[in-house]
Amino acid sequence: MTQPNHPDEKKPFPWHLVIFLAPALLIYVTFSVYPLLDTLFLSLFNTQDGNSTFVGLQNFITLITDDNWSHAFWNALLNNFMFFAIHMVLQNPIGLLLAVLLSSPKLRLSGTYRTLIFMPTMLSVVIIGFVWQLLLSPIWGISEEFLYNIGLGHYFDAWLGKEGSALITLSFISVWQFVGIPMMLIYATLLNIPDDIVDAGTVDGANPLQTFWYIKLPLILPTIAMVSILTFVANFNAFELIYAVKGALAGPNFSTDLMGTFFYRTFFGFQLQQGSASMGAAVATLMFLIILVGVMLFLFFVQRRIQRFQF
Amino acid sequence: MKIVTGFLPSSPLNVSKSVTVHAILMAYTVIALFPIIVVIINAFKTRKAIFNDPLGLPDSDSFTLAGFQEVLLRSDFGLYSWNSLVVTLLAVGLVLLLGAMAAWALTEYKFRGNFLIAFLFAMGIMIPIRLGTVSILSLMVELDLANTLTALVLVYIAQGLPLAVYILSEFVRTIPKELTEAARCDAVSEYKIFFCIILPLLKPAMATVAVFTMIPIWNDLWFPLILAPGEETRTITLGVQQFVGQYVTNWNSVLSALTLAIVPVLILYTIFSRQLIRGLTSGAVK
Amino acid sequence: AGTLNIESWRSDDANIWSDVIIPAFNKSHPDTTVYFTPTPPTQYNSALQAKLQAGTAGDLITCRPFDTSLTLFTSGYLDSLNDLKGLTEFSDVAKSAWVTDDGKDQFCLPMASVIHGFIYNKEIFKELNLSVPATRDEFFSVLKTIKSESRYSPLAMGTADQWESATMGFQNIGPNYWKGEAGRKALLEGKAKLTDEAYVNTWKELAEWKPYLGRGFEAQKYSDSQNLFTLGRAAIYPAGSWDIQTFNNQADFEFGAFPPPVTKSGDTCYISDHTDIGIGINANSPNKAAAAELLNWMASQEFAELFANAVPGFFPLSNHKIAIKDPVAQEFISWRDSCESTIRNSYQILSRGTPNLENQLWNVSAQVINGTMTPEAAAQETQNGLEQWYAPQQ
Amino acid sequence: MASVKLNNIKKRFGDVDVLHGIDLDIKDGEFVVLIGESGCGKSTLLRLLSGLEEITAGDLYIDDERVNGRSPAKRGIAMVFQSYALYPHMNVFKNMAFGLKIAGKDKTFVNNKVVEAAKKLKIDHLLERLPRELSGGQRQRVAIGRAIVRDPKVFLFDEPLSNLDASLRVQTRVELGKLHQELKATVIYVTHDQVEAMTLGDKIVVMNQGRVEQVGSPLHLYHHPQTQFVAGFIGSPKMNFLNAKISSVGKENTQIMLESGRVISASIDSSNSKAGDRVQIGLRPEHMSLPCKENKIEGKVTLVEHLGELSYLYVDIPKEGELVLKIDGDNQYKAGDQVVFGIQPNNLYLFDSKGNALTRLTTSLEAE
Amino acid sequence: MASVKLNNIKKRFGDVDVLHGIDLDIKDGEFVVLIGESGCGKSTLLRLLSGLEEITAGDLYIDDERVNGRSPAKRGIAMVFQSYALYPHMNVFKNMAFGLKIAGKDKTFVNNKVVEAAKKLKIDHLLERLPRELSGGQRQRVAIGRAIVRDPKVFLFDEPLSNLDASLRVQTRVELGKLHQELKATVIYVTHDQVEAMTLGDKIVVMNQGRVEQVGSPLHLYHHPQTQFVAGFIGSPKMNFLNAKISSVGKENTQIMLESGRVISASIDSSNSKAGDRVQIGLRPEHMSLPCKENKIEGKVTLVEHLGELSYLYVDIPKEGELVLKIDGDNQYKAGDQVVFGIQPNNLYLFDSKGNALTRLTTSLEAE
Ligand SMILES: Nc1ncnc2c1ncn2[C@@H]1O[C@H](COP(=O)(O)OP(=O)(O)OP(=O)(O)O)[C@@H](O)[C@H]1O
Ligand SMILES: Nc1ncnc2c1ncn2[C@@H]1O[C@H](COP(=O)(O)OP(=O)(O)OP(=O)(O)O)[C@@H](O)[C@H]1O
Ligand SMILES: [Mg+2]
Ligand SMILES: [Mg+2]
Repeated sequence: MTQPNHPDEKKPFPWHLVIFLAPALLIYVTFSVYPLLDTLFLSLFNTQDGNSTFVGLQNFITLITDDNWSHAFWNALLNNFMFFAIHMVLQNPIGLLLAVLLSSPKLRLSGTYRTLIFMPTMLSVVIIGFVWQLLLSPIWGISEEFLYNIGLGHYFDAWLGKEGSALITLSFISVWQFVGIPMMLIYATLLNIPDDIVDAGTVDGANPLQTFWYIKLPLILPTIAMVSILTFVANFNAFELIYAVKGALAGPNFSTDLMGTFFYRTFFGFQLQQGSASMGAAVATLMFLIILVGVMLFLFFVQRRIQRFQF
Repeated sequence: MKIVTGFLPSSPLNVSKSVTVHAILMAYTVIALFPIIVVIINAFKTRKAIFNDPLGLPDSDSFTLAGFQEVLLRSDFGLYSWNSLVVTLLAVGLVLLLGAMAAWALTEYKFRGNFLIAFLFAMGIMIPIRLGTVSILSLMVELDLANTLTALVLVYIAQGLPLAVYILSEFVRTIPKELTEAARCDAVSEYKIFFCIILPLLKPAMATVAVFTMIPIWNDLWFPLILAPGEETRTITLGVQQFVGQYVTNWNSVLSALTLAIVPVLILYTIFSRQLIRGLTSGAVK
Repeated sequence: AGTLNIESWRSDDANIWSDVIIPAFNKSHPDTTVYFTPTPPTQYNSALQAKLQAGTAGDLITCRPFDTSLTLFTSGYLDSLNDLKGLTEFSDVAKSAWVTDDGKDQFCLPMASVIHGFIYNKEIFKELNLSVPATRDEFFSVLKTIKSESRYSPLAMGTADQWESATMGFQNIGPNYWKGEAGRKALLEGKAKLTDEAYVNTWKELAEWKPYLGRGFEAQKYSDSQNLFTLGRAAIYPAGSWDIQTFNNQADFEFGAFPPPVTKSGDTCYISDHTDIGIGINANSPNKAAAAELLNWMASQEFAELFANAVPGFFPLSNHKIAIKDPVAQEFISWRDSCESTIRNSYQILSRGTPNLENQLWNVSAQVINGTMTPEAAAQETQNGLEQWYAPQQ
Repeated sequence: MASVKLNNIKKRFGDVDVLHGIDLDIKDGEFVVLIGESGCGKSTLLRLLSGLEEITAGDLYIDDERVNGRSPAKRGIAMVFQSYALYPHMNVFKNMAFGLKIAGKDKTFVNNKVVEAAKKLKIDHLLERLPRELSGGQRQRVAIGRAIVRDPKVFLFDEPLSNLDASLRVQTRVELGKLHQELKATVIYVTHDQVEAMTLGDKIVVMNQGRVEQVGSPLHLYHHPQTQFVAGFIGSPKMNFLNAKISSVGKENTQIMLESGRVISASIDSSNSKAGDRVQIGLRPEHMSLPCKENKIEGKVTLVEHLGELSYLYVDIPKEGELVLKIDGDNQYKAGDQVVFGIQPNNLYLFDSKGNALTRLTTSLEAE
Repeated sequence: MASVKLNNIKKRFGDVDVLHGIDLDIKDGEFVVLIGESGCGKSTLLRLLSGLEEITAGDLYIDDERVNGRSPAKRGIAMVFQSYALYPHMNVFKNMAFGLKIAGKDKTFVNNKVVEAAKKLKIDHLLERLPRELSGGQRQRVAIGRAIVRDPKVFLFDEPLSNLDASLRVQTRVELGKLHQELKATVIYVTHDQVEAMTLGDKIVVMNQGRVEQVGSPLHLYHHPQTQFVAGFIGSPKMNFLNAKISSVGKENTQIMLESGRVISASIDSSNSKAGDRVQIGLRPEHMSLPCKENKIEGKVTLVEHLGELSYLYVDIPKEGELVLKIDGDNQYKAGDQVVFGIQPNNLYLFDSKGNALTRLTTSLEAE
């Protein structure tokens, strides 16, 4: 809303505006916007051999066409989509299910469940990565023993070590860690649905399943859409878990390589491989563009169709 | 949320329904907690016992505090925790304050550039600040802030602001504008309006922002490593990570270190969690 | 005088530095305060690079061998040490990992080398009545016997971290195939190819290891392997000599070591005696004089003896005669006399381009052991990689 | 349509008894209004009837069938909520059709039903709109339409007009009255607006703290409130109460002494009381006449509210308190004036110290 | 206290003209009510007066000082919002004291002021409570208290009672009236409840789509509405309108023919019209008498609403439309009855085709 201004008296300079905005803007621009732009800018240069020369889009062309680079790039991108797909298929539905259960009327202990289930989300990847490696380790044998106990022992395998299963396993771990976020957000939306509307559905003869499907679900769709976009952004920025568990080489045979790890290797190098700031910046720029395009597509095709409802 | 029923709902249909709900939630709670509990249990066991009976509780034979001793003697865990606490609290506090101020300015006042600034902040949600590491580091060096906690705090503020501004703006919109108008009629200055009226009303939203900002800051490994790896400025996550690297085979020390690192974050979480759901349900993140 | 910070990836050694080495140095140099500030190995390179670029790195930089450090030097982050008098204590071979290609500039002081071989659990060997294998056939028959007992894993190694496959596997047994330095030089000069029999056979042998590795070795990490061995659950451990120190701390049984077995008894044996750690001076250090003093001290007999015994398994590269007390370490160093030494073949020059040979070796070696790639394919892929950028191989 | 019978219905939430045994007989086609102060349990009772809340004790019969445990869907009831509770994501048509669709009804059948109901409620041009695109009154009608299409045996309304503004409330109230005449449905209607209760109800149930205080036709409650609570609830502005003492008892006439010592007479049977009992006199604002003959009282006007055809006079009676008078609009009183007014003995109400009414003598008109 | 003068005040939001030149003179101590349909610009006008919104054109004087550009703080006004706008995190005391505290007033001064105001409003026992612990009526009083303590020259009220329930609204309205008598403050009061307007206002300003339709005392508006809009707005239930034609003009008496051909006479000056002009007759529900002499009309009762002392009769007049009658409660009409009623010629209103009223003959009482 407008601060009323008064043409008759001299309009004073809006100092309060400056004071409210400047600190945040200053810190944000200095320590985030500027460094990011600086880095993205780097992608137009070649910094190898110590001095930097302007090369235009050459780095991007190399990245996409040169076999050495493009192979790794497409592989990482594909894996990243896979990673995202698994989150969409698992994390959000599980979050939804938990949120729905948590919001059941008159549920006792719901606060306790909520807090406990949110716990993994609070922990650092260092801890998460280490713990799950232990649990899934064939040497320690916790998972194996557990599976034997429920009669599925022979299905056990060194999941984290197999090309076919490593990425999926890591995705599961990530889902396990972050399921609390969709859960919380959806739960909050569910709490906001007025009881009356649900009661009206009940009186209209809808059973709980129908109530969920026809009434609650459409009303939490906007939240689910928001959660999806957050998941997308987070997944395409993902790095820590892979790095903590599989290292920067994202083995076996790059089967767990994501854009994040690919960027890391390129930018900082790895073991005997030298890092290249300019190529790294090019990867970063591409990551940024992918996320931007993804978000835009989403806003354009999905968000527009979803209406928010006032109760 | 009203809890109104007696211990058992009276109709059999309801009983079976609520048993199912509890069963599923309980099962998932176990899944969520099991790994954490395994870590904690084993932190109190000898190395042999960890291997031979990973799920067993420590008994008189296997119980040991050696891991904790090692951790507390071999590394300055107190200092690390303190550093983490200082950095996290300062950064979260400033993110909240500056974020709220910016969110207020962006939603309450119309001025040229309003949209542009809001958009600039929104972009920050999408791009990981880590991409700018090298520039950030050079900047910190120029400002003579390398290896200081200040550097970390500044970067974390920059990292946390976009989401904070976004969430808080949404929330500021839900504050009835009559409140500010009433205050303006009362001759209250714009600053006082913000600090005496808006800020107290933003509390639940701030709890939400605090939790979402705190998690990545507390757990961050990257910037402490790059910006402040010195012994004096080491944070707890970095400390643990180095400890894990250093004692990678000494599992009961590692597990003890992990256990020690879990504790503070849980304390912080419990401080905020009560307000969290209030913040979420009062419309900030919808 | 002043304060010195040492950058290192050897977080394992943090206690030794603070408890033993620094106090010893301070005896002769009481007014220099030294901090040993390690970064975990996996993050060392990137963190160091970032810090160097920003000018916040420590005064002394622990040097990876060859190109990694060479780049630091050519980028101007490391000082030339040509004038350092301590350097005279080292042979040219020892210094070779840290000189420019033209041999003009020395930029790091050699600190230690590591030797590859196998460490075995003496109690298990005794229990199963096994003797130490000298030839490949003996090696595999020992493995077979252990496996048939089935109580123990014959070999403690995993492929999850990948580097073990390359370092403890390929570089460990390989020199016997490609005849040490001769093979390595031939590769450098373009006279040999990675598709040659020697290399393919190395991978073939690695592929044969698979049945003798523990269940789920694909997800087994380095620390898992160490634990398996020290807990007495595995009989043989493809080792780097640096493991001795860990094992001394954690194993409550006697263990011994043997070099990589040869084809038939009497063959010359080759070992990987890899120049692994050097130390240089940060070109931007405000305290170069003190740094140089520390380096000179590190070239001394005193340091060599301290270091070798404090960190058994890291063998000083200086010319001083020193007594190593640890029996297993003694065993390792004794191979220097009985066998021909060489260094890892991917380290010098060959990992300069894209794709990077070392990284490729990690990847393909792990895959060969996992059984997801044939030895021939591994050879072909690495050779192709090399041919893409390395002129002598084109 | 159906009859509804409540037999000692009780409800407790946790430790709190909210309804303490409600007995009620509702005839087929009757329009019953539940009225009472906020929190007295009106909504709770409605929710018990609908099956949304479980009955703690007692029996509920719809059409002579005990339906205690039955699910809402199977009770043949429809409910209109105070907030309307329209599904915000469905348009008007879908909102109205939802119940039928869930019941698996045939498409053309649903269509006909909805269109028919919409026509009846004059919302057939709004069928495509979403609830948020409707005005309050329109939403209200959609909510009723949603109830109608299901041909329920009993309609339950929970303060359906309280979210409308004054003029719309009047208009919708009239429409509701007509709709009831047309549908001849059994309706149970909760409100705390006494005008709604008076105008709509065939029968009014006055509730007080989880109990039924009195049941009766609107006029019966107006003329013969059993308790002071009911008397105060029915009529607007509220009945005036003054403290008094019985000075002489009688079967046809009672003399009452006010605090100031004034004595007035009332056509009330006080044969069960005795002289000296503390009582409260009830005076309806509309019953006090200014040119007066009997029971004269004088006081000073403190405020006059002119509403056009009538005015409210706020009169301060020394030593008694303040009374409200509702008088003809053609007057020129203003604050400060001294007035004398009176009240006919048969227009007086009397309540004993427990709040129970003393029997008034019945005039022929009020007999029914 | 202060006078307020509006001189051709205009407001436009972007492209939309919301106020089209408002002229208004408000005397010191006057209670002025702004009334009009939703969206007609009442709140906007209030916000212009308070300084929360900028005046597009025209002059605003408070106490003969032009204050157009002045900030809200410096105008000496206090505003009470429809939603009360209490600071939810401050208790009642702090809410009331906030403005004074900010102004740097001395602590005991603030204390006295607040306690005094709280006593006046009977909320002195609530000073420690938070707004959410208060009932609607109490909140309302706190909001007023917050305004009072600042001793403003002008009070601005924006529908302060619309969030209260019916009985509380009546009660608070009375209190507001008394408060005004006591404070003798200048009050500008927005509402769309005509009862509030009639009872509270010294002067009522009827607004219609951004224009002032008529200004006058409540009774003047009731008896002499200048337009059909005003006539329909003042009075409850609403005035009935019927289509008609003038059949013979006259200075004292006009004959009007209804659609059905009935002719009725009205004490209205139609000398400016001519026979055959289309007009609308206005009949107030309270003016139609059942035992009648003149202007007889007959119809069928469709609905009766009994409110105790009075009843509303909804009567369908063949070929004319439906009328509402407000009659005495002592009646036994029911739906379906045939009734004949009449209306006195001097109770009729007449509006020409543009909605302007034809002059009614004034009775002595309505003179003022
Ligand atoms: N789910 C519940 N749990 C506990 N107490 C409840 C519950 N629902 C209602 N109550 C209590 O029961 C009493 C009656 O509530 P109810 O909603 O029936 O009142 P009401 O007459 O409808 O009031 P209103 O006119 O304000 O709507 C109140 O004291 C209320 O606090
Ligand atoms: N800030 C604004 N921008 C654009 N139009 C506005 C704004 N504020 C009000 N209007 C428009 O001005 C007109 C008058 O609004 P206002 O709020 O004054 O009506 P009101 O008479 O107070 O109505 P109500 O009785 O519903 O409160 C409306 O058509 C409204 O849409
Ligand atoms: Mg209710
Ligand atoms: Mg308004």
